[in-house]
Amino acid sequence: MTDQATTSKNVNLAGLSRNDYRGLPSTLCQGCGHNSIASQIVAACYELDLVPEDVIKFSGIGCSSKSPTYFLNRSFGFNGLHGRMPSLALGALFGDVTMHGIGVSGDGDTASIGLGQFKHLVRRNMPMVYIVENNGVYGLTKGQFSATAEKGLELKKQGINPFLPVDICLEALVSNATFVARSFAGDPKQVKELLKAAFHHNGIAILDIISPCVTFHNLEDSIHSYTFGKDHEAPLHEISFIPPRDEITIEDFEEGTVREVEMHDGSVVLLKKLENDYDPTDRSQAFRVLEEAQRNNWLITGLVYVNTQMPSMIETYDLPATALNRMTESQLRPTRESMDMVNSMMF
Amino acid sequence: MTDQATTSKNVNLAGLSRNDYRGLPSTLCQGCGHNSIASQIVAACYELDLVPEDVIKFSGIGCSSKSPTYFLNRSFGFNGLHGRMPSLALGALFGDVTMHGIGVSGDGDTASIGLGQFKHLVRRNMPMVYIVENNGVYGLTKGQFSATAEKGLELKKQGINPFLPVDICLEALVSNATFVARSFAGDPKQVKELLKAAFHHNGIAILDIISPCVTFHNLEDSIHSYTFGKDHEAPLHEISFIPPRDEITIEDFEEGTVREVEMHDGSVVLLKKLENDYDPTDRSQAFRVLEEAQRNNWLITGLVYVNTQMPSMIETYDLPATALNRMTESQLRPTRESMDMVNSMMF
Amino acid sequence: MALGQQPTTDQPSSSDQTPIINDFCITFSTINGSGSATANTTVLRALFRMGIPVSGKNIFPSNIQGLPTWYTIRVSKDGYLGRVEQDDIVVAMNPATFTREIQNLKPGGVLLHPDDFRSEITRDDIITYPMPVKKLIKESDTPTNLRDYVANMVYVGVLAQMIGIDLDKIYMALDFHFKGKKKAIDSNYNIITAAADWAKTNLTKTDVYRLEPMNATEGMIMADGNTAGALGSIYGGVQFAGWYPITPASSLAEALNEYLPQLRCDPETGKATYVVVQAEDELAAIGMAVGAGFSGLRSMTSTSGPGLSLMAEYLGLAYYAEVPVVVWDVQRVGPSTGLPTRTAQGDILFGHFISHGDTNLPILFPGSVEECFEFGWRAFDLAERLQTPVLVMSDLDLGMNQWMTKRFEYPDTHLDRGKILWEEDLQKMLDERAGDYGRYLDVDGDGIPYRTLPGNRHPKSAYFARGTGHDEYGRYSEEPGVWERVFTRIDKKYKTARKYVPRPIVNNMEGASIGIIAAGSADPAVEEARDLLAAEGIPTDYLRIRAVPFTDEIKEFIDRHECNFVIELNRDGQIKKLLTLYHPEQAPRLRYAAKMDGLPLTAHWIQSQIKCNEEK
Amino acid sequence: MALGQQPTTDQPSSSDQTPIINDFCITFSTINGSGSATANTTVLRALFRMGIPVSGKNIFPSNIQGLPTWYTIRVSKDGYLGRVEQDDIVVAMNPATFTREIQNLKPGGVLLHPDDFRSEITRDDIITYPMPVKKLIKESDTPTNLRDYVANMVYVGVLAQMIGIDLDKIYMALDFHFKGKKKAIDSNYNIITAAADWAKTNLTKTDVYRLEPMNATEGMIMADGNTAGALGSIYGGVQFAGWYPITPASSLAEALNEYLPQLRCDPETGKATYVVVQAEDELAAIGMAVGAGFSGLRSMTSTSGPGLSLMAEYLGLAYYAEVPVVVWDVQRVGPSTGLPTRTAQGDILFGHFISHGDTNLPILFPGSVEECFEFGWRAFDLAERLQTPVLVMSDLDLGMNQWMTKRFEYPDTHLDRGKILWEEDLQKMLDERAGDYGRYLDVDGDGIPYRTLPGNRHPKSAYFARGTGHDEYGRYSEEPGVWERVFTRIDKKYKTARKYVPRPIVNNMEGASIGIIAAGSADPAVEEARDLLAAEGIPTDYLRIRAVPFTDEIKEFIDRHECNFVIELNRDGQIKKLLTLYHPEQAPRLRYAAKMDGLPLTAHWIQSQIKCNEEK
Ligand SMILES: Cc1ncc(C[n+]2csc(CCOP(=O)(O)OP(=O)(O)O)c2C)c(N)n1
Ligand SMILES: Cc1ncc(C[n+]2csc(CCOP(=O)(O)OP(=O)(O)O)c2C)c(N)n1
Ligand code: SF4
Ligand code: SF4
Ligand SMILES: [Mg+2]
Ligand SMILES: [Mg+2]
Repeated sequence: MTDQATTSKNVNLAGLSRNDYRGLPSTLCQGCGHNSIASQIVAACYELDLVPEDVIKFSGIGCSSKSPTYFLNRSFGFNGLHGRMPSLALGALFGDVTMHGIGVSGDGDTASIGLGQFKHLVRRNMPMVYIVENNGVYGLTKGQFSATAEKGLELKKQGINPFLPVDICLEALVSNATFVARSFAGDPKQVKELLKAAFHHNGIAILDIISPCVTFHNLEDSIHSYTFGKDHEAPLHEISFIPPRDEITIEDFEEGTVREVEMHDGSVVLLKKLENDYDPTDRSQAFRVLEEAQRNNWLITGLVYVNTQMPSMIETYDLPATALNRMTESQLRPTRESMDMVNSMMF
Repeated sequence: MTDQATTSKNVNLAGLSRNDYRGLPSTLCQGCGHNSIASQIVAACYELDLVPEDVIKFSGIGCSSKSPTYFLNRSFGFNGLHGRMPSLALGALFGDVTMHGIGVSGDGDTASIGLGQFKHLVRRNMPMVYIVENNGVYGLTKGQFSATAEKGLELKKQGINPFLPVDICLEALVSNATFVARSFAGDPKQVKELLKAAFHHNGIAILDIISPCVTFHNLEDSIHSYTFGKDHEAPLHEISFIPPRDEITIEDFEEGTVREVEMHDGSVVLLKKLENDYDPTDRSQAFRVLEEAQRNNWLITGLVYVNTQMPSMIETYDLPATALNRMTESQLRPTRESMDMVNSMMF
Repeated sequence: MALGQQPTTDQPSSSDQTPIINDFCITFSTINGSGSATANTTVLRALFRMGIPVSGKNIFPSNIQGLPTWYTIRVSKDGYLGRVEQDDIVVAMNPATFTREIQNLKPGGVLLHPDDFRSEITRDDIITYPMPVKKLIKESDTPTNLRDYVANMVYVGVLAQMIGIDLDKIYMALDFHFKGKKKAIDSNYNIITAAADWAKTNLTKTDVYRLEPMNATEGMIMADGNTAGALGSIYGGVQFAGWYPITPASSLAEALNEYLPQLRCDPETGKATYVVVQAEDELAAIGMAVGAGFSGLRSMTSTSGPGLSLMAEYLGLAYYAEVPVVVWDVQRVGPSTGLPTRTAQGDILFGHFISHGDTNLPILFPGSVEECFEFGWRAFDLAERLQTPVLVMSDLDLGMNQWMTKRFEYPDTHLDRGKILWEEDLQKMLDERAGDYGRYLDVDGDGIPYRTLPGNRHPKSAYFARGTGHDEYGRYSEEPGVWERVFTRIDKKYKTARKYVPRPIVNNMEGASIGIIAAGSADPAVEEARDLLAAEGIPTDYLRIRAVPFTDEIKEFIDRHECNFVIELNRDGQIKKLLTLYHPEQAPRLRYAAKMDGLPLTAHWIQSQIKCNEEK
Repeated sequence: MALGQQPTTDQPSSSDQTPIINDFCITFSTINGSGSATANTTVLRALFRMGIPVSGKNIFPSNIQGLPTWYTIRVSKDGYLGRVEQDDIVVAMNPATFTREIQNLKPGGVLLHPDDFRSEITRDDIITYPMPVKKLIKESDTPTNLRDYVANMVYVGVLAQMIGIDLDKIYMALDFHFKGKKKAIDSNYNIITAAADWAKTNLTKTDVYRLEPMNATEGMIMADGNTAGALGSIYGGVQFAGWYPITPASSLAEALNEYLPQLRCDPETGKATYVVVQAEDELAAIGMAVGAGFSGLRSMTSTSGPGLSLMAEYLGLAYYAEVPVVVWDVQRVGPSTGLPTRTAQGDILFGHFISHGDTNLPILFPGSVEECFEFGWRAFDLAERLQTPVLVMSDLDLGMNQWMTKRFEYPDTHLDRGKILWEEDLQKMLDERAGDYGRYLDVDGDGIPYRTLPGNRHPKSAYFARGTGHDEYGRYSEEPGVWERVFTRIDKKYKTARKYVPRPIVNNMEGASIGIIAAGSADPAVEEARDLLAAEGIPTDYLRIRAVPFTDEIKEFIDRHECNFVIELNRDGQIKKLLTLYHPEQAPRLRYAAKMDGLPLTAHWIQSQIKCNEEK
């Protein structure tokens, strides 16, 4: 697969080296989960042979939202307002619908101030990869509880959190998201494969990635910590992504041990079964699994739900194939003749 | 029960007549669902023997949000901003925690602009009755689609709605609401009984009431219309509310035909079983029912979920029994002596 | 006297009085939701087709059905379009306000009312024409469900007969309204003619008001400012509009939805060259618009006060990240929800200084419907040229009422896309400048940098936009000197803007010593007031501001007059305050007369303000 | 020369130079997240305990760990607390900025640095003291995980030895910081003493900077403005605070959380007399606060620019519905996200005119930490008296830095709850006024109506608050006259406000012809600049604005001076603009010098601005 194929000679099929996907050095804390996610974004884009100029990055405000500068230096990006990245991305992506959008947000950015915009973006199925780097706190403002902090959690200077956490995946699912996944920054392989699948999804892809804040919230017994993740992560399956061009050689896998989900572009998401079989195309099952995990404080990870049939927001508009932002006056201004017609419409 | 008990002599146990619960004449359209809900609020409060001065009303902006002036003239109220009633109510209710809060909102007010505040209010379990008068459109601005309009719906001047609707009950449930009900303005008896139960709930009570907009959106085949409701309403149970003081005479009901839900104050919600038994205290079942109804476009009504155990937001604050807004300088300003202590704390 | 029967004697007969021709005002008092709009605009359009200058103003409540609403048509042979305070003719269809309508009539005024109204008529210095509405409807074969609605056609017919509206012109108006649908046209027209016939045989005209055809509407059209603004935007090449419903702005976005498909589908492919999104609220609407502007789309949003307040944070980002975007603020009475269906000019200071930190947004003030069209396209040129958000401040009166206006004129200049670099342009710049390109470099010394757009595949084109401190290359920076340098350069654009904004319109009068300054929809009332004052021997000069920043003509105008009156529709004299800020030396020469009660200003009020101030 | 070994010869020896005592400035250059804050404040507090006037300013990046940060302590026997531009002593702990620190030293300045720094020292007109940080740490028995952190204590010790900080005062500072925890205190103190000993034996002092105990800090405390504001609010009886985290305002709400439990639990019941809610965003924070204000709680929120922008709509509602609420805006550099960790005074115009429609919010400008405390409680009195939102505009410099300040003074007046009617009061009013009570009636002619509060059980007490048009009884109304009447009455409150706001502080000098006007944290730099100017024979008068609306003293002050300089920390001269608006006749006498680069103003800059303008 791409991995082997390209890493031999150090450029991918786009003729680019890993370096072409790098960003500026991170200014986040050492060990911050956000950093490991950033490097998986670099890896995924490299392995997918994406051209950086075809990608556009978005973020809100927060430590997490700083990270778009730490990957894909050659891509355009917009670091917007706290909690309001969804609307910004929606508008910007219409400029050139041939581009891939990736947004990075935090749990405060998405689940506290941004909950409304997040859910309306999801509802519209705007095609983009939307990552929530979920650490349960406001990192950049020094460790207050975010809306995903678990009830009863006690933090320095913050006291005890009295409220139940917002479940990003459940929120996405209720809003009819077409791609919902949960992962853990401590599981880079899974993060990377999920990212690849997300980039090949024709609609919004929500990735709720537990990404520990080592400075303000890394308590062993908290679902947002490395230790908890390492000890309790419960993957729904082992996921790997196969790009359109490679066909799967079935003998790679033993009968009945894998599920295949074919994406709209012919790429395939391979799900190797673990304890029990899980069908990510079944929405009610997804509800059940998430509700159960929430009830028992389980960190289930993997591709929770995917729907490859629902048209994306862009498809609901009948737009030309060429980029809107390259249109010229002749396409944008009606003819001089039309003016009379319009005046006559006015009475 | 209260009904019979009081209607005989035309005052209730609070010594008030129905008139004491009335509001100003409605300025809404004739036949608007919101009007019938307003009259059920009057009826419920009368039958519950609530003292109007003990109730405080809130609303956002919209036709629905106008209705608080059409009931309980003797109650304080605040008609706030579009979509921002939740925060206003939360702050105001701390003024005197002995009062009952009731908020009236619309689907645009709650599910479009107000989704974020709505869900955070629910999450905090702020004790109040929160009614969404759900008609799928923006009535007051003349009939644009709201976020609860069904996908594919076609309306005059608006074209076809391309997005899936927001499901208020599902949203409330995901946000860990402790009382979730759906009803239909065309089913006044159920609306009234649900209102009574809601007033006796110690936490937030969400009532998603389908309330047809006869002027802009009353299409026969739409889930928001009278005809659809009349033909398709599928109650989960037949609900009736029994206030604390009346005990239930068991022989009223045939063995096993009813469920009883005891509220925190000893009042009881009686649920008479219909086709199949439904347990509103089971959250996963509630998810299942709502998801199923959504998938099949069923108008299920009744008490979808209730949790009488979770502490309300007010309980999470250790407040005195007396109203905060009646405290005097001696309670609000620390002593003169304390000043030195404070200064010494400063270094 | 009792209603119902029409008196023959003891009513002021006008036979001796000189007739009043094409110079009076008619108010239709109805209940909203009763469908009277069709009847009223039909009358308006018929008069317009008769070649008589007309304007119509709708005073409606913030609800959908059942409350009083008034529609006033002013007929003015001299072409005055402003509001007047008293009615000459009232068609009183709403019992609830009947007595009030009677009060408001001029002596000798005319009252038309259904003959079944039961309340007293308290004045005997007016003329009344009862109308057998029920009877005529019954006689017509109108299906019952439509009766309430066509009832309104009865007063059209009676009025037509009494003041002399050409029935064929009425037919044209109906034909236009019902888009040629014969059935609808006729069922209405028949009632009108029947009513007219009834009036002819049963009513004797004792009033002085008469219409006579003119040809003063040559080359004019009837339109509202919101439709004009939408069409102007379409001719300006709008590609993205994010909006959220709000009175009185909704009809602007709805006009985009109506006209874009007809005017802006790609001739070859038939595909749309635009995207309109109804957002979940105004924070999202402006966010989408800013995103689209960043991507190089001609992008806009339209809203009113409450929405503008919610856009403050995003407009600050657009200002500092230098994203072009056009924001239409169709003003209504504020603060807060205020009076959603009444007009004002109250958002000016807030809009100009919107968002925390130092900002100064350019503003356009369309003063007529045709200017709404013109500024619709100009606003995009300005926003892209300056790479900044531009506010277009209209109001309910201009935006929602039907105005007689000049025909829309095709833009006389090409789109000004400003300084945009595509692959080749960028390469060229890199070659010329030894590889030195920065998104925020002031290459030309006018404060305006060059921008690349997402989708530009040149490897050097990408930059990271942000609301945080950044240097000339868009790199994050907290360096004090960098912030100061970049932010001062941004301010330079505001000065540069003077070269691009529309200049004020100045109308002088012989021997005037008084200056009048106004903006936007105050214009018609001001022009009329000037004639009234001139007639009293008080000539005035008049400057109509069309944009912020202010250009030099304004300073010069103020200097030319000892005393300049700023006339505005708000409480605090916001335009006067802005003038004071930017021209402190001129401040002593500025006075203001501001009024905000939700209604358009009247010439009479302006006249009295200036006079009483003169007499001081 | 190479680093590491300390030279004995060829360095400027100070033996001949006169020593500089208690008048210099020390900058600690470190990496943020390295825990240097404890070391720096320890030095600051020790100096304070030595009775020497000090101030500390933290210049930190908008990130959590790894970037350069500077902490500057100014020692000033004359009590100047403003920023200065150059360093006398630099403790350079961050290799990344080492060369830059060297540049910034005055000739004869002192450089302390770890002896393992490997880069060149490019100047020979400075004195360097290398410190064996690693060595001393190794020798100490510090657990490895704490080593980085206590490393900072090494420079405290060396510095103490070289300039003469009393070690017992350092002990006091540590004791305070670690709240008496012996273990923590000692582990730090031991390193400090060890380092001091090392310096004593290994370094020869060749610089001129020396400390000498004074008693100029008598009756003073060290505190930051946010803590002071929170404490002031607590003494003002705050009952509800809704907030959302944002730099530099967070610490104000966090101080409420820290001190309320200690100061505001009911003596009898032990229950809380307050509620603090961390909201989901600022729209909710202000919404909650407005709700609580409506219910009669002393209610507040605290935020910075971006949050203020999001509060625009709700503040418009509170203004028009006449709800008292206090909003602290701890300003940072904007627009947009701007420089979140740098100081400014840029939100003034936006804040005053916030929200669509005509508004004019009263503003308080605390000019010192003790004034943050005072305005903390006064703001509630003002808000409840006027029934309007009140803005308190502080900034990052005042709010987050440690200042030497007067001890907080217990409020000298009782709570002013304004015009509130409970059951008996209402009954009394009804009796007196023949049953005529209306929420919005101007009974006293000062524009301020009487309000009842939810929970008042009097059957006549209830009213329905709204942002839509309403009459004196709170009834919905679209009547033009009603809107105008009520809204004009609301404006009257703004005039009434002049009676209640704090007056400006005026300091005159013999023979001054120049006036200086400033507000807030500009004060210390201005006062110092005045001394500098006076020393050059340019005496100045100084007026410090403490509130909007402006009281007459301001107009009079301006009139007394041909030329008045308004000094401010923004780009556009916002205070000057406000003065121009409200005193147009005085406008010609106003000049302004504004600078916003994120750093506090310096006396030197102000001096040069005024001089160069004089020389013109
Ligand atoms: C409108 C607004 N309010 C508040 C802030 C301050 N602020 C900056 S980041 C942040 C929270 C970040 O938390 P999260 O999104 O979880 O990101 P993290 O730092 O934890 O990765 C806040 C409240 C802001 N920038 N803008
Ligand atoms: C900030 C803001 N944006 C827009 C509006 C205009 N507006 C008034 S009511 C309304 C929608 C009402 O819809 P809904 O909540 O469903 O109530 P309904 O009228 O349908 O009962 C809107 C958009 C407003 N008042 N404030
Ligand atoms: S504070 Fe937390 S979230 Fe922010 S960079 Fe550090 S570890 Fe990451
Ligand atoms: S418009 Fe619709 S929602 Fe509004 S009052 Fe009329 S029927 Fe009700
Ligand atoms: Mg976080
Ligand atoms: Mg609705």
